[in-house]
Amino acid sequence: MPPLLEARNISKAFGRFVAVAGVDLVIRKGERRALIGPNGAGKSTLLSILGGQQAGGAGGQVRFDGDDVSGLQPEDLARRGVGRTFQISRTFRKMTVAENMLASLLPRAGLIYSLSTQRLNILREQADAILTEVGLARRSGTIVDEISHGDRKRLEFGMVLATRPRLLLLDEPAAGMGLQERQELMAMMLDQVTRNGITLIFVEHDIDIVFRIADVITVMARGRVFAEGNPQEIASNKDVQDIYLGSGH
Amino acid sequence: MTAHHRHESIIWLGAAVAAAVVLFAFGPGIALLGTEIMIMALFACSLNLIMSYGGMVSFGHAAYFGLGAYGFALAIVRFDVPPALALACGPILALLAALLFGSLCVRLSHIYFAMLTLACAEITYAILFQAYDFTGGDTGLTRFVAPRFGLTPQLYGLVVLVVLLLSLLILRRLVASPLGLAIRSVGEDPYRTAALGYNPRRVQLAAFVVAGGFAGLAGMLFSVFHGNAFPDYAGLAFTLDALVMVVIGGLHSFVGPIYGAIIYLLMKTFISRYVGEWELVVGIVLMAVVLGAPRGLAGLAARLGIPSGGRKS
Amino acid sequence: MDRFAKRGVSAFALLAATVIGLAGPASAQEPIRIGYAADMSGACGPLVDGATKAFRLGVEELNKAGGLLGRKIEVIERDTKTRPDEGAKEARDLIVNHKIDLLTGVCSSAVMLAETAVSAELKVPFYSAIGNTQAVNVDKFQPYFWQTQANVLMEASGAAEYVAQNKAWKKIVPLAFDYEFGHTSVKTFSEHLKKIRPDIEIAAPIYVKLGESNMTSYITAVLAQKPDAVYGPLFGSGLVNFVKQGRSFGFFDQTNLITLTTVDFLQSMGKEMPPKGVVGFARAPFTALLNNPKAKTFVDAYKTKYNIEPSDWAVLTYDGLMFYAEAVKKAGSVKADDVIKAVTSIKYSGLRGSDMSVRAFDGQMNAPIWVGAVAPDPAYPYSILKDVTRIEASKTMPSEEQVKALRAAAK
Amino acid sequence: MLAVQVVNGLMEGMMLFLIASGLTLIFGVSRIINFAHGSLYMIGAFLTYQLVPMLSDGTLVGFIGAVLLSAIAVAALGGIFEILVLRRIYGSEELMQLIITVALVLIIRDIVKLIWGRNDVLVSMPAELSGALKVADAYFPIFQLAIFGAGLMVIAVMILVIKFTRAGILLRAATDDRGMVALLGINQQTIFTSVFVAGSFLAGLAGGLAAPFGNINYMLDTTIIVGAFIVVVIGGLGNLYGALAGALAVGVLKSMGVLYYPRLSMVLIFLIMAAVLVARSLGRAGVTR
Repeated sequence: MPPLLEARNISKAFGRFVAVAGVDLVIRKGERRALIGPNGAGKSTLLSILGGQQAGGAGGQVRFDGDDVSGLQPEDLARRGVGRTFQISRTFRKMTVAENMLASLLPRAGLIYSLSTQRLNILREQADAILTEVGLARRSGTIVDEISHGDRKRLEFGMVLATRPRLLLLDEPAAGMGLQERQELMAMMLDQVTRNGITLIFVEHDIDIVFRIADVITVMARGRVFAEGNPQEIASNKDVQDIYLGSGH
Repeated sequence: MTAHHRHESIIWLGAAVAAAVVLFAFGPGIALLGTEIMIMALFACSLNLIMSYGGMVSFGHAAYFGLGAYGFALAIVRFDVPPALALACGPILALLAALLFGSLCVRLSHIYFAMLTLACAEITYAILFQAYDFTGGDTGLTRFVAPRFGLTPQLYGLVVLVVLLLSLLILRRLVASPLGLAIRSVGEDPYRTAALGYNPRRVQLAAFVVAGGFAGLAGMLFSVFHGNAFPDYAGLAFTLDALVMVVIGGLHSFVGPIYGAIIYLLMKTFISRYVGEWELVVGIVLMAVVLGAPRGLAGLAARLGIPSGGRKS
Repeated sequence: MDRFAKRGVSAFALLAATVIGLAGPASAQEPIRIGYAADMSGACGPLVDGATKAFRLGVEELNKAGGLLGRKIEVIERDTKTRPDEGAKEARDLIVNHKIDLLTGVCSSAVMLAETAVSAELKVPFYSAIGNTQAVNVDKFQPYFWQTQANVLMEASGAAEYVAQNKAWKKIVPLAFDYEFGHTSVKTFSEHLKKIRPDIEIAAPIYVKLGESNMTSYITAVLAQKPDAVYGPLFGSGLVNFVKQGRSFGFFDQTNLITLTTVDFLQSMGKEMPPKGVVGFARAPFTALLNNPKAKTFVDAYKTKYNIEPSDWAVLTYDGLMFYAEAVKKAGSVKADDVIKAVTSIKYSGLRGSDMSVRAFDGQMNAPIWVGAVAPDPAYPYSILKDVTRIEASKTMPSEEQVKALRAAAK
Repeated sequence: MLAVQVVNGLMEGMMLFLIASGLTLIFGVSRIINFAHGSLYMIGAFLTYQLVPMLSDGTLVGFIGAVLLSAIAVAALGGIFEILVLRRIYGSEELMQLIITVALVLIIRDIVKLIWGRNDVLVSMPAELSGALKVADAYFPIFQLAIFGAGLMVIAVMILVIKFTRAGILLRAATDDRGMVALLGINQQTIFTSVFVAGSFLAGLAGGLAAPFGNINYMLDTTIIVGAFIVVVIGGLGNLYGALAGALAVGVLKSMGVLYYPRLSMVLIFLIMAAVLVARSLGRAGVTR
């Protein structure tokens, strides 16, 4: 079976600063891949290249599900099934939680340019269903600005779920939360990923989470792949311990 | 229909009846002023669609107002189109121009977007100003049609009121529709919408074109109102007027621009009659609004419990 | 607040009148109402300033002398903000709400055209004393309109008459603001000059962006053509910039500028005016009028009241008002049709001389213009027009046939 | 002929840059789009008009003294405005900041009208700077050359400040990343105020320096602000060198345009800006936020 995602020799520079320098990344269907590494290692930039947000000016080739998708816009990638969340969660903060969900459902329903309020109402059921899945049903009428940080993370995850992604790029899904909340959130996310058969690439600093969830871990440093392997291999890698695991935490 | 909707409909109906009463009860002078306010309110509402919902601040919205006026006037003067048909030419011309300029502008954002809309408007203005043989140049087009088609001020006011209400109805439905939701989403975070599978530029363009069309409708009504067309109608002064109305009335509110149009035009009209320094007064009011009531009059009204058709739908 | 109350009352009164359907003739005690809708703020603001002062002075004098036809004159001032829509709006409001008998005050061509359309629609007399587009006489003429100063056609022809007399000048470059006034002025000047001096070379005109404040690239472009004179119908701020910046390029040592030099401009320039090289044409320079006792009286009164000599705009405005007063006296009424009939039949002696009259077919008064060299004068802290030639309207006014031809061409 | 126009265009460009420099500086740091920059420029011109006769009319010393005093006064005004008004709205929407500076434009214009009237006023050219250098047939006005020199001096001073002083380092930090300044433990508020004062100083300086070159009236604000904005946008908001390049390019293109197609000058500057913006948008993929 061909890999779902095959990225070759990916590079990206901002002025003189090289953020990503010739990274290869091959992801099997159904895999859960973690990207770890110190700050400035190029993890988020790599996610943004894969998600299309930083595709402009990036070098290398990306194949998704067999097609060359290098340089495609985020919306094209999203339509092909690449969904992502951001380090600082991006939601529509002046709208209600339910509206956020509805807005996320529009592209798949083909209703972005529709004027029919009725058809929007039909989507409400779906929106409610996803909100229940991500544990936000009781928040549905609240303006996003007024919900908690953790709830916003849940919402953003739900919004991406609404696009029915095949590949999910999560950028620090559990950052900035207390231990219990973090565990609950990750359990919920993992459950959804498993049930929907979604392939996962995630950036995370919490090593416990990384080792619990990931099938394969890619360690990045200074824009390059430093090491790659299953959790046991990475855990026993002396260099990784020295450079990242030792100093980072 | 929910209770909230019914409540809102009653308020709209009440406001419409009140407007009609004002038009007819106080003589032609008030009817004329009222009509101007309604036309400018429509213009400001069209700007509000892209500003409050689409997240785009335009410095060139008057281009479409001006083209609405010229589309109508030129159809009659240069192409001998029957007036009834010419009425449609204004908004259509504005719509087409918005499509053309908009497709360039939505590629940019923030101040760069604003400056490109300004450039497009100034180019429009210059063409209207310089092409004497076709547009009449800076001295404009006058006396090609009887002002208000000869209707009494009251009657024409009523016509404008009906057009305004229909337009608001359409805009209200648009805002509540899937496209409206898309426009609001893109307005808040185009990045996010793109990652969800939207083409944010195309959504912005849709909003821009609709706004341009309604601005053109307002411009056409204005041209009929005065029976003339001048390049100034596409100039920066009109854009600034509309921006000020939206801000005074209240950003992020559906009806804000209407409040804004009423207050701003009453100020501009009456203060300038008694005080030479009317701009000073407008400046102070503007500053007070931004500092003291950043949600404008609609925000104040909402605090007092008057529904302002805010963003919840 | 009192005035607001009054407005409300008058609005109701108006409504009543409309309902009953008879807006009866004003009683003898009713004042004559004049709507003065002028470009007080915006681009024309500086020019209108002096005009408004003169207008107030004129009305004050008329009222002191008992008003007109035994009725006081009441002026309602409005600011058009130099915007045509505001002009139309204020004109309409003045007529509908305040039942004015006369509308005047405008300066900008665009605002004037907007106001004249309202005057035509609502049949209220309207005259222009300072703005001077010819369009109001030609294709946009309407029977309730007249203007009391030389229109742009006359002014440009007059300048051409003067230029033609200077046999030393062989090459002229026209330069004007890029709008209707500039284009018409250049076109008329060029055509008139070619007719009387076929030997003079007139270069392709250079048009300057309206409102441009940096004239340097235009100045160098003009100088590169080495003209004997530049015909530059600029005025106000634009002219100030041109002359100041031109001086630093040695413009006035190399060539001459023929331009509209109104007194307010000369006052602004003060000692900064080049001592030679400027030929000015003007619509009513008070310095050339002081032999006329009426003008002398006005200039003194104006100076006493405002502590400055009146600009051309002030003289024109005052003279325009007095002409109207004369017409009303002749008509014995302020009704539109009576006034118009009187306007087009009386001979008027005012600040600018005697035998002034308005033609019925285009509403144009046979106003002269004055042309002379601009030079310092010990009597004033600023330069004035010297060796002034008064160019009579008979030499510059287009004939009825010409006006008809222009009207046909404009269709 | 062509050479004369190019030189002339450069001179005009430098004047534009003088106006634009303060605008782009303020934007770079505070992200404030200051519409009132033209009004501050206008006040600088009027104050110079007021001060020149008090100091020494028609002399270079009097002129320079008046310009510097005016610039300082305008800087103080800018500081007061920043502290009393702008400070309250840094957090709010872009549009609100813009509108408040528009409000300031309206207020200043009418106050200027009340103080100095409606007619044009003039500042006499200092004797040392009047006249022109004659090269072959062409005149190069000394005043313009002096302004060009002043422009170069302003650039030099700005570069020195930015490169070598602590204030400059903070400024660069603030322009690149607002959070960084906070990290450095510097009061961001102080930086914003200082930058607004500096920008206002530049506006007042430009207004004063240009005063003898043309008319001064209450409409000067709008006359210059649009052009200044365009120059700043062409150069890239907040980019000082970009503004310089943009200003000189606009100056030269305009004086060239006068030679070949003067009627274009009404839209030329907008066409240049539109071309630059469209080109920029085409050169960049993806959503531009």
